[in-house]
Amino acid sequence: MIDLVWLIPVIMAGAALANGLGCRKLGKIAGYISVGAMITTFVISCMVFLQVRDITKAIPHHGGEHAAEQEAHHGRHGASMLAEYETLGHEQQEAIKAQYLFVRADPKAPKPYDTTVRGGLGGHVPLYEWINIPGVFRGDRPLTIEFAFHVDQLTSIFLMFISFVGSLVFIYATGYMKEGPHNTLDPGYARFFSYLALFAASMYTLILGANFVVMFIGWEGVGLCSYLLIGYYFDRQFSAKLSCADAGKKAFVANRVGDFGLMLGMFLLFWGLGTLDFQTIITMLSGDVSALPAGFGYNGAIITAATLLLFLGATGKSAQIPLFVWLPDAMAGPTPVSALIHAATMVTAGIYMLARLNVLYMLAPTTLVVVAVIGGATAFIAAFAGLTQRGIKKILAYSTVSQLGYMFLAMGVGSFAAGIFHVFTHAFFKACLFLAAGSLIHALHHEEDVFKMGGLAKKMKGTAFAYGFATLAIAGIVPFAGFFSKDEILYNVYTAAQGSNGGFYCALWLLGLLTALLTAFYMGRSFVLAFLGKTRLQEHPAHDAHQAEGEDAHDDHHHHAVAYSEVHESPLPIVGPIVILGILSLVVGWLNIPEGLLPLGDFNSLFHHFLAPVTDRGALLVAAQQYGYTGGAAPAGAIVVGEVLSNNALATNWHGPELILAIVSVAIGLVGLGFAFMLYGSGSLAKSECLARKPLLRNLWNISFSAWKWDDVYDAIFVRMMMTIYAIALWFDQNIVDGVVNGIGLLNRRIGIEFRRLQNGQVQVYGLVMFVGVCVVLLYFVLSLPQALGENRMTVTERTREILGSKNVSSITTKPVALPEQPPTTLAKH
Amino acid sequence: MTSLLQPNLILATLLFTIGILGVMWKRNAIALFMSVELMLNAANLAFVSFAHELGIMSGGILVLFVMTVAAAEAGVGLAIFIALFRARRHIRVDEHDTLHG
Amino acid sequence: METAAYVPAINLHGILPFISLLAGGMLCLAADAMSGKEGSRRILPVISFVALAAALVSFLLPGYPTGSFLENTFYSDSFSRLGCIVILVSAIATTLMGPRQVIRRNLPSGEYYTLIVFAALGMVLLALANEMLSAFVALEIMSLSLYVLTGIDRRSGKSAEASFKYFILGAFASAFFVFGSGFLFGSTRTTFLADAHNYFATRGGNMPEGAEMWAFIAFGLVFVGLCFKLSLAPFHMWAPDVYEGANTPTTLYIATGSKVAAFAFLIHFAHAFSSWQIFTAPVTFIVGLIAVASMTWGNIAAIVQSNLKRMLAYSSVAQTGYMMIAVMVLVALPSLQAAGNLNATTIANDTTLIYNAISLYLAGYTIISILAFGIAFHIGGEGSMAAYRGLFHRKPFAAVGMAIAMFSLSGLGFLPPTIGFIGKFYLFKEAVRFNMTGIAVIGILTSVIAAFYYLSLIVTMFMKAPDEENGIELAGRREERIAGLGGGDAIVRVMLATATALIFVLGLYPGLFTGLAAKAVTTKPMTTAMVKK
Amino acid sequence: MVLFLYSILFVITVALAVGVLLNKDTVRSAMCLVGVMMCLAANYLLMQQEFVAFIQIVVYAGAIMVLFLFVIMLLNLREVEVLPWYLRNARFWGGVLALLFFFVVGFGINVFRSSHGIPGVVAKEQALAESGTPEVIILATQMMTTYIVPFLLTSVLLLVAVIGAIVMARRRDEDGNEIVLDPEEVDA
Repeated sequence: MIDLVWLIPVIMAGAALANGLGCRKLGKIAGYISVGAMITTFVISCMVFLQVRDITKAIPHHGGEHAAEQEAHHGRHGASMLAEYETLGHEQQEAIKAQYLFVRADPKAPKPYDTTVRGGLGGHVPLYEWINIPGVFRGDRPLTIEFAFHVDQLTSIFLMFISFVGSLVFIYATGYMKEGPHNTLDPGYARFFSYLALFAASMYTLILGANFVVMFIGWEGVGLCSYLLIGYYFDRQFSAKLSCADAGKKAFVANRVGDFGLMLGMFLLFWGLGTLDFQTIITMLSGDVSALPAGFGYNGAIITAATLLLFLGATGKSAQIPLFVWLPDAMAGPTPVSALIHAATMVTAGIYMLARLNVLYMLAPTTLVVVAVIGGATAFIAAFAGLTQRGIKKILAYSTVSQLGYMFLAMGVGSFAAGIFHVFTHAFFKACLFLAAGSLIHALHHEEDVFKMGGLAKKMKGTAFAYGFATLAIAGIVPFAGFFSKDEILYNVYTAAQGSNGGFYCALWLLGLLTALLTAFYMGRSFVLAFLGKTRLQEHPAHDAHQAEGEDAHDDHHHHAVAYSEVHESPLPIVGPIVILGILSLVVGWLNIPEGLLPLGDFNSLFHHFLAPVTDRGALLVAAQQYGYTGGAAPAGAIVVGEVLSNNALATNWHGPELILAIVSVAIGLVGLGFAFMLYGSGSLAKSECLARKPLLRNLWNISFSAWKWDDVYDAIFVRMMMTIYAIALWFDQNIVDGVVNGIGLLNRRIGIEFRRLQNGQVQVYGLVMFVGVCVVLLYFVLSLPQALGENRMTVTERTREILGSKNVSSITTKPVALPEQPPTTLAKH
Repeated sequence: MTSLLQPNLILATLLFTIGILGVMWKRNAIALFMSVELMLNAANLAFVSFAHELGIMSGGILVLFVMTVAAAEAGVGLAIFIALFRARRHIRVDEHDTLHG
Repeated sequence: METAAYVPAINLHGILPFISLLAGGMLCLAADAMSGKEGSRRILPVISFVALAAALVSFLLPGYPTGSFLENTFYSDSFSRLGCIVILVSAIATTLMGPRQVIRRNLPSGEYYTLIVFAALGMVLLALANEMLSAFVALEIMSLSLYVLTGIDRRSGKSAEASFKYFILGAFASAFFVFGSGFLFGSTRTTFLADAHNYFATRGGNMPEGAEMWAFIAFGLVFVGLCFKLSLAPFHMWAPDVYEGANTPTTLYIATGSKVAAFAFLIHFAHAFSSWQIFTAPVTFIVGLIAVASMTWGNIAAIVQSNLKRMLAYSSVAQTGYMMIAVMVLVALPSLQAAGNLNATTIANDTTLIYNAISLYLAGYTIISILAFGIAFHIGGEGSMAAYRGLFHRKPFAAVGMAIAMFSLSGLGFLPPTIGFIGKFYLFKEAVRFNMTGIAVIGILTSVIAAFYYLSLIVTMFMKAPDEENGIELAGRREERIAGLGGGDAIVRVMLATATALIFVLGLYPGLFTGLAAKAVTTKPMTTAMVKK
Repeated sequence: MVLFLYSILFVITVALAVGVLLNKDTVRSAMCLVGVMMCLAANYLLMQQEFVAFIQIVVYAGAIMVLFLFVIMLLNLREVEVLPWYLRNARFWGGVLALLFFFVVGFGINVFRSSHGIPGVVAKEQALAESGTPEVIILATQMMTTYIVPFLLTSVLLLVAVIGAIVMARRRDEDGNEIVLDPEEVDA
């Protein structure tokens, strides 16, 4: 099945094409096509996943029973373990080194987890050689770019949840994209599903790509589709300032900035290593260090620069500081789009890339610090902004940014698997939240303000139930998915704080805890405001509303208040996916229960064990290098060494703090939720308004509501500052550059206008110009002939003289030259 | 016998040049097209004289083809002139400059 | 003679496309005569489509002959065969747009489709021709059909004027072609290019004096005639006017089919001379000069255009200029080989690579043109820019398609990669590979200039508000509505979507096309054994 | 003798060609062109190409030129050409370039000094010629063998020409209505 993985993007692209072709004619079928395609890809993804799982299981563990056992019992690797290792006594360290030497001395050392090395798993799916340039760039090194996909554990996990969540979202969209009292299809129904399918195809390409270029195709495709989808209602106004089309543009531009960084990073890597293939890069970096170009070692300058640039790309796609501004405005798209973008796709791209390149990032500790800081700061800032928002989708948008911050925080401390696990759980509960919000909005006819809702739990039981589950999950309450993933991130940050730079990581940890509190609060707030307490909707429909409905039936995006008694649960295609996702936001966390909380034997840390071959490579490599490994014959040997080191380091792992930390974070979550319930539980807004009147809180409220005035800051930076720079540049331009650069542009136009004048419509002028060309061609040919003939032939003047001098020419004969045998042209064959 | 190749080629070139001049100078589309015919005739002449010089008796074959093509071109071309004349009431080539720029 | 009857060696498969096209054209005429106006409007597109498709299929069938066939008159190599395929694709695109065009302007459908099919016949013949007289006749079949197709809209004075200009200049250019053929005959004693090739190969270093000069003049004159068909600067002056005046399907046809045909023949023609060593340097220079002239002139003049079809005309001038880069490399190969820069064993391989680059570029150019002209046709408006203001807000798919076409034409369609980008990339790559960095740099610089007008169209479509008065009710839409033309619409849409998909598919997987070229036996390498001077 | 005849012919041909160029009256131009064609026919006769000469007169001078004259008369185009000022510049440069062209090509036309040697095919033909086979038979043989393909193609060409001429010259469309310009284009 792995070899057929290319089917996945192709199927989606086919669906996109079919829908694009059929356009309006298809009607409902458009939705079915896309949903069908998506479910098909889900099935394929499942099969791929199962196969990958079987292969992972079948790989023999190295280092005997002991190591395998240990391996099974811990879930955490990386910098945190390295930190733990530092604390070991001298004797223990020596013992580990001895073991390391032993492993290294054994030439037949098994190659565990060689699955990620090209060919090991058969996970490399080359389709064809795409670009092959023999020895033009970088001396004689050929540039070869394969169009290839790559399947490993990381990919298969991503495939699974993207296709699953995606399928549910697609199903949901078939219900959601109907409007008005008669459930008429949205006029752009087919177009919408075409975009959606294309979006999924791009996302699949992104995660399947075996090298930067293929990944970048998907990366750009996702950007393009997000532009199209966010700007889907291009004729509507999104907010006072922005139209939906503008929101699309904003997303596009912010992403372009990031892409610029990504491209520079790519070029830098290519310049240094001469390849863009992920596995080759990773193999090279984990190979002989001395063979690498300068700047590619541990904490090398180039690798740091490249990873930073790549991270800039990730901040664009995954909405981190400084490029997160587009995400809240991405709400302008239809709700299924928001769910898709925020939960399973697009924003996870940055996380994915970091995890994919964890070897690079582990080799660049400086970058990791930046990643951690950006992640932590984004998590906090976005959570703070989420506190006071009124639009339900806005709240969710900021919560996404915040959760993404968590993920980057996890990666910043070197626990990539934890980051991925949070992506995974987040995909479920965030999709659930968005879809439930969409259900609300749908039921309330485009009312998004939570202050105008309330008491809806009675009317919309399914939605409320799912939203509640997801809220508990995101708040980190104990058996729910979010608890396991978030707690693990915090735990990893905490362990990082035990090593060097403890204070710094400790601060990050505290920030994380604070964010958790805020998260619980604002999510609780949104739930309470929307579903509990007394309703703030009108109790009964007003008369004019009835009339309006009759008259404005076609005007589907027109807001008109819905009375409480009119609200009813959304239809099955909408509620079904929500409820499924709600239940899943309870259970998916159980895939990765740490032993420290609940010893379950083999069932502990399933997720991590599965991912470890990919995500822990970097950590293992660094660990190995730290203790003298400088590369050797088998790159996999390095991994073995690191593995052994880490396992030994973990032998002393103490699970004490894990439990305590878990209790702390659950407590924090409960406090946040409780506070929200206290403040808003009654259904009236009086308490909160009362609080908001206090000066300090008022100011904070302002900061939060305006999202730290981030847009204004951008205005200041990019508009005002740029205006100043522009003024200077303008002066420079007008006075100095004008003559040169602008002049060329003007010259082009000027010449263009001259050409236009020449093209005056008179056929004879055309003939004349043509004839000029004829004369030039012939003149050149005639003049170049003597030169071409060489010196031993007559010169031009001689020739001329001879022409003029000769009269009776045909009498001069030269020796006839034997003619070649040529394919007879005529009747000679008879 | 004296070879007529060189003078004939000169003559052909001269006729060809005159044809080109006609294309560039004539205002009446039909007269202009007659100049093109002159050019084709010049090509014929060159071909025949080459063939004669080379002793290839069938050199006239090109003439037949060029003639056919010329006839076909004349048919279509004159029809186009008629169509243009019907549309614009004249066929002065330099005054048809609606399409320009 | 020994035998009573002369039996030419006929390869039936080789002439199958000709037969199919000829039969198609005749059937069109017959069907038109037998059915009424409405009937022929329905039947003829089908007949011509079937004929063209049959011809296309017979080219694609595995057994299509390679090498000389039909009395050495034609030479089929992978490049010319791919050229034929491209030509037929463009002819099919033209046919598919036919029904709407016929209704829009109330054209005589019988002649319209017949001429499309016959023009395709002429193009295919020209692309395969390896003999000057056949080439000339084929060129004229193609040209006459296109002159008439250009002027077939008798209700439009512009159409008549365009036809008139095309005809005058075309006849002028073919006179050069004939004169050149005469000189080729004079210097090599044959009108068969294979024989000429042999002649140059064996006697190239020891030609009778005078014959050398005639050969030079012959090449110059024929080359000029072909440059006209290829609309290379400065022989392109007709192109903008004709593109503007002709109906859009015909414009597409002229811009793609006739160019590809002339290009394929140019390759055959240049190949005849390629065995003549002293010839390569001047030709390389002239071809390079014309390439540079076309790239700069085309792109710069396109900037100031206010009519889309004119803009595309200039852009196509520039695009052909880019193609000439590859021709330049191709003709320079033997001299590079002679200078010891290349080794003889790799030269066939190198030639194949260059042919691949050209065929990819040609195919890409054709597909993109089909998309661009097809959308211009689809939305109506005949090229006026007013129709494109804020197009995204009225017809998002059309606008996105046009944007893709523009991105692709500009070669900016970097990621996701489009055929336009890959095509240019391969061309420049070949130029750089053979140390012709200068012309590649000029190519890239002019592409940058070109990006300006391509992008400004995109800005017009996406950023500007629609011009309600001029933009909405476009030319010809009313007639179509009256005729209740739904079916034609869908077909055109399918065609456009296919073109869009192909732009990306071939961009992602150029091997799909070049692989076809590689499979199709060997392309003639542009060299043979040299005769020492 | 031949050379003398030829010289006269040369002068007359050029004079008539110049007449085609300079005559302001289109009909006179056409008559001059007919004269040029006659002269060329005479030239062919000097080269023993009797059949070609005959065809030249019958088809070219006879048929094609009559077509020209017919159209001139049909459209009543016997107007005197007066060159507008804006064409003069182009005319001047056209003249200069034509001169250049003539010298370039004229220079290129060198003496033909070597006997080429006749390739097998042609040798056979020459043998035919020497055996007294009439030129027309040689032509016909070639037409039916070597050049059979272009010969067949001319039929298609003529068919295309007929179709084209009918389309472009007809007065009424398929419905029998007079073809008139679109209203918005009448002014143009």
